[in-house]
Amino acid sequence: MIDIIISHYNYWVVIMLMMAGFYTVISRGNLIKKITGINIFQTSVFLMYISIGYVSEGTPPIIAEGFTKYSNPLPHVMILTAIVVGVSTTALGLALVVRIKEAYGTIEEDEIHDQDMSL
Amino acid sequence: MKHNLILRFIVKYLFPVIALFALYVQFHGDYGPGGGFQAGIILSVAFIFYSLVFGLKTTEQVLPPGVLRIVMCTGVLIYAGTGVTTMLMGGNFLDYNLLSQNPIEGQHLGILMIELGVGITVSSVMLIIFFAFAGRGRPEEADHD
Amino acid sequence: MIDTLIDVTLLAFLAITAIAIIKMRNLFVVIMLFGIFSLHSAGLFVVMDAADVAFTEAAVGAGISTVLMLATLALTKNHKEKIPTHHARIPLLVVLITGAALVYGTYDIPDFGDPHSPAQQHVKPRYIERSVEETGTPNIVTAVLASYRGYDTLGELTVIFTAGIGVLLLIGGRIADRPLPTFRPNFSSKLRPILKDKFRHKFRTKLRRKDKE
Amino acid sequence: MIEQNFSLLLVVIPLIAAPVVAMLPNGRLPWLLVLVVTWLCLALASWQLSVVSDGDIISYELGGWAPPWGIEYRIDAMNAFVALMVSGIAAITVPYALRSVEKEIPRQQISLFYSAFLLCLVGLLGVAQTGDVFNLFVFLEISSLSSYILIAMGRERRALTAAYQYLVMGTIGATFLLIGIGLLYAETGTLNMLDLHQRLEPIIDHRTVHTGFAFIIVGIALKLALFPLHLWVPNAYKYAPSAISVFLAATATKVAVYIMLRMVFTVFSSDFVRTTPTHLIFLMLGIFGVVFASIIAIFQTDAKRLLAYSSVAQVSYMVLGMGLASALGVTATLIHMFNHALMKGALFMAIGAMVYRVGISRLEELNGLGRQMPWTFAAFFIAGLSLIGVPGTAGFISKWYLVLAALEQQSWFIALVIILGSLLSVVYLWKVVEVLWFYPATESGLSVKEAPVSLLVPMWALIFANIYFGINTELTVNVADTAVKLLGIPPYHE
Amino acid sequence: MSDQQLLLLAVFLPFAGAIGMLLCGRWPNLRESITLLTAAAVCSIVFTLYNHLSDGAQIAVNIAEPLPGLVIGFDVEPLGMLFALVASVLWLITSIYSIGYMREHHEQNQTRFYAMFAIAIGCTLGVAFAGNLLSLFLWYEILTIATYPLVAHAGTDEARRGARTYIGILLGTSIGLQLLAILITYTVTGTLDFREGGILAGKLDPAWAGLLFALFIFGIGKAAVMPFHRWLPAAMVAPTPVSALLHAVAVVKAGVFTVLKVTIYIFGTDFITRSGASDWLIWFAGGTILLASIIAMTQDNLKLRLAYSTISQLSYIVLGALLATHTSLLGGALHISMHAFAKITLFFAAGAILVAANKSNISEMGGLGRAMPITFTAFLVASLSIIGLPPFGGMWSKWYLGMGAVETGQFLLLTVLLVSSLLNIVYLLPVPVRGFFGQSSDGKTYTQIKEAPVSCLFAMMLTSLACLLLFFYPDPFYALAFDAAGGS
Repeated sequence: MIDIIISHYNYWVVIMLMMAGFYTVISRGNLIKKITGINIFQTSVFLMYISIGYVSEGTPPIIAEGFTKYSNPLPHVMILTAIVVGVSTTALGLALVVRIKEAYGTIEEDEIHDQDMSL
Repeated sequence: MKHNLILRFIVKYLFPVIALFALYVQFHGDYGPGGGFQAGIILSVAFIFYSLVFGLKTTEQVLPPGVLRIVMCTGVLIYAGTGVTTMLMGGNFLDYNLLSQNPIEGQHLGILMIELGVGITVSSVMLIIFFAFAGRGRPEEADHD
Repeated sequence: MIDTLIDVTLLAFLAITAIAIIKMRNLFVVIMLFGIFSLHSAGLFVVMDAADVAFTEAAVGAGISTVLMLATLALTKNHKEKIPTHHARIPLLVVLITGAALVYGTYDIPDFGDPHSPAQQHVKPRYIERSVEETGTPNIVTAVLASYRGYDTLGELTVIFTAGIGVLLLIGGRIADRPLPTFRPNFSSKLRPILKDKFRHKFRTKLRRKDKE
Repeated sequence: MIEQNFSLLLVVIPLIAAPVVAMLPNGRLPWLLVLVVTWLCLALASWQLSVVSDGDIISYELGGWAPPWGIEYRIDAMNAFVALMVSGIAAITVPYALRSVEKEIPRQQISLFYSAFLLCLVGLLGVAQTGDVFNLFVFLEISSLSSYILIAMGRERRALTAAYQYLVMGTIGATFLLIGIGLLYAETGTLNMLDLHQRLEPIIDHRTVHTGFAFIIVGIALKLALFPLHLWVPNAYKYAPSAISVFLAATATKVAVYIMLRMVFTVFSSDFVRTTPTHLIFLMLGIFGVVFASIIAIFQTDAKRLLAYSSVAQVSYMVLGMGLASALGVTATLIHMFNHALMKGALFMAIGAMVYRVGISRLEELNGLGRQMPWTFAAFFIAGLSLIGVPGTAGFISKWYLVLAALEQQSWFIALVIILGSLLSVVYLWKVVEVLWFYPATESGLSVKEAPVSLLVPMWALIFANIYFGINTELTVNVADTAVKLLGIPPYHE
Repeated sequence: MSDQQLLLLAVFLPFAGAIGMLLCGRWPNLRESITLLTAAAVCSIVFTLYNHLSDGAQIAVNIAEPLPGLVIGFDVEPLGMLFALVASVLWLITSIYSIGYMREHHEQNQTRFYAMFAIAIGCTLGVAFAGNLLSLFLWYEILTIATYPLVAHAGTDEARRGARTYIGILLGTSIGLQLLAILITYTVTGTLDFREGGILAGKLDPAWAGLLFALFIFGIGKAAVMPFHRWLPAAMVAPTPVSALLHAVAVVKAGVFTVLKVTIYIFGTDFITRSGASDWLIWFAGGTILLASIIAMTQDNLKLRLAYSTISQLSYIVLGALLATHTSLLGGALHISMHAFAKITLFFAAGAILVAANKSNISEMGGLGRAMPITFTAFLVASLSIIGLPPFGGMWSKWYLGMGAVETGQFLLLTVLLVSSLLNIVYLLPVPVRGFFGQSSDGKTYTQIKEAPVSCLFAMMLTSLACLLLFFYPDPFYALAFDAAGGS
């Protein structure tokens, strides 16, 4: 039991972080906070990837004398890409938020919904 | 804050340092952490500092939006262009080995080129995004002096 | 061992930050906390030997994203999140189910840091062993990123280019030259009088000019 | 020498064109370039299909790195089929777009707009072509991001909220997909689809693998607008610019269906689907989708929303086909994927043409418009018949195969559901037809003229495609058969 | 010109004509002459085909193969030829009639009317010559859709409602039941060709045969077997020529024709008799015959009464099919033609009355016959033919149907037939009787009311003469029906 905790605690905490972000996205009505939630969600997924690539007593995958155990570079590469995708999404989402604020005067989902219904 | 001398002083001298660091990250990416993407961001951060202190207008005089837009496009074109070049040289897309007689050199050249493309596009896009956000909501009158 | 200790501490910090973010209603604080969250995760990346990722995460998460969020906050001038009127039960349920599924999924996953896991055994070795002779770049991440999987990076670049295009389309240009918002004709009945007034106004001004002449 | 690169050029040409277009001055020049590019893509896609249609496979190693270390383009009949569908729809949409975009998009944004359109095309084609799961994720994101932008370009402010909603749901979907890929990677250490398939077989019953599968499916289902997760679709299609509604409605969800097929049958296998409850879940979701989405569609008061819900229902048909998990069922899915692109494209074009004239798609604003715009109306009518599945149209063929696949397994209930779906589609389409043809036109409606030729020609091109593929099914059926054979799905047997 | 080309021409000429009419919409005379020419041409082509067929020629064409092993194509056989003859001849006559009617009645969108009319006939010929069940279904559906605008011609709310019922029931049944039946047939047999002796025999478990047969009978909504008959009265909102040709001849006969085809070539008579597939369906047909007649009696609107009469007459044919003996099939097939000529005459008359006297309710027609004797005579003749009295054609079909009932020992059905004949008398004869001997509501005789336009009268006289003629000379219909029913 204890060893499974030792060997998995990392994943479990990361999962908990993911879920925190996920919960923020789907439960909160404030558009900016939703975006924050998405970012946390994704960042935690990145953590999961990196955990997969991690090797105990390893070193960063930069070839140098005297090192043999390197962590897996492939997840790193994927995550670099994913980070970029994430920031692009964030930028777009925030731009949309700005426009919505200009068009509706609010960034609270329910208020926007009410306005649309009232029309 | 635009008139805060100390800030202006600091930024004036910080700017080239950051820019240099960006270049270092850009071209040292093969050997240490970093690469085009990080470099691009750092470079854009330098300009962002600059604009924070000296105002959007001044920065846009240095980097007009139109120019930024073209730079952004060229970055992608450089990257894709590298691929097409290798293709025209009879290899597969992005097969750098053909860029030079010696495959290793070819790889170096190719990686250099595409990292350059990445850096250019990333920095310009970051700046475009920042300017868009910063410029939003303040009609023409903004940024006196 | 020390790694593990730092690892645990950082994870704990992250957890606290995440919960704080859910709880906090002051958006400024939320965004700041998010910046901290990114920094911590960057630190965690370092612990897990992912230097490049840490670098990028610090620059992007704690840097650009946070700045952008702050800019948005400044533009939307809305610092307090509304207290949700209804209890978010269904989201909670969804999240619990998803989380449970993931935990269930981790049971067969290789141990954390296990050097014999498939991920360490299958594709990786070639990158480690041959990248220098094949690409001549000691930084394997760069080698994979730029050469082995260079096409992904092209895609990544296209993504960010798309973001640039999108931001330009959405909020590029000042308020002044923003396209006039078109209204929904189905409440044109309400709208028509207003427009009429506008036209009448313009018309009057014209007339006045004529008078002046 | 260049020929070996065609499959890649199919993606790279629009990718290179996108920044070029963004640099062009506003006006008609960007449109012209996009037109050329899309038709070039169509040509390449047709060539590609002609090469692989009889079971051959094009394998292209990007950067010259052999898979699984490098990324591989692996084109079989299914990829080529989807690529042809996407580029074909794009090539027909662009001429249509000229006028309607000039009307709906402010002039100073034209070139950026077309650039975003090309990026969307790049994303979809990239997804259709690639043989690497992570590369698939990246290009999926390209298409998603660009479609958020394009939808937000709609003229009403609700376009913004629609785009935001889509962005949130789409990103959640993408993240789920990412989690799934990550779990599979942790278990196999590879990203190449074929390699994944081989390395998954021994560990197919690992809980991690199952979870990964589940997350991938949920993630795609969000992009796919599968019934309970369809909430973003109606507003997105309604408030997007007409040309964009046409393009997205005809391609985006279909490409998601393709991804689902790829993941389910290539990365995993038809045995996996049959032995696990997966097929039951697919069937259930499909049935619910067909029935409820059609019923909801009946009560819509807006033409575009109505069509959007019908899209949800139609996609559910495809999921049904997957759930049957037999050669015939998946064949039906593929054929319906292609045919539905044709009919939905035509329908949205017709409505778009009316929006072009009256500026709004609410049904009461369209009263009696059919008599003012007979050609548009006729197009809508015929496409509608195809959607219902009247013989002689493409829709009939796919419905035919779907029902056959159901009857082959003695699953009468599913057959009845499919028939019921057609009947419901009769109801909601007839609702529109009556509004267009019989209701007295509004005083403003009476002055409406027929849509301009540049809108009518693409519309009718699609209509003829609908009829052609209803009469001559050589292409669709053969390609679908080959694809299914390559997927290794055995025919059904007790 | 080869038979194949003739065949294609016969089917597609109406469509060409329709386009011509649309183009010449601006000049009524030209438009209507095109109509007449097309009708005459089609008629002559069909006759030529008939001659070639009776010389024993095999005439078949395949157009396309949308599904592997399933072709869209044509194949001429006796039953289809019979149907085609009836349709084409009556189209010619109807177009003569409708010219007078439409002009006198000042209908709108006459161009659309003539064009859609031609298209509908084209589809009818398509049904008649269809080479297999799939093609037949194809034309069947197109026919439904093509007639929709004609039903909704007036464009009023009432018309719209009627048209909705029309399209709803016809599409609903065909997609919901018939298509399902076809698909099941295909999965069971792997083919949809029309074969002597049927394709299902030995392939389908007899226990299921009844269910499948029911799917077909009710799925073919055009046959108007209760409870799927509502569309026919609803369709009466259409202009009279439409009701006359389409809803007394083309559309409804397409329905029963399909029923006969399915019975003879898909199931095969002996398979039906052996599996007893039709035992319980017979009573639906019988019930429809009686019920529809009874409802017809209660209708005061002439067109509605005729519509219900049509429903009951159609079930005669369905009954003939269900009995599935040689004689009954012969009777059913004959009835297609006999009833067509009689019923179209009745509708012509009704239309004439509407045009000339602007009356549509029977109760108002007292004494009208003296003002318009020809119309009412025609009506009388047709009624007698429908009732089945000599010396009129209707007698033959009823005779053979009765024989069929006797052969199968279904004496109850025989009584049903006889009772319904009595009912026919009760609901049809009052009209001429009232017309000739009755008094107008206000008691005075009509002076200003004249006969309908000449073309209408001419058409009426032709058809009523035909009713008479068909008694003495039932060939060629008899010969065709005989072959169709299985020869020997």
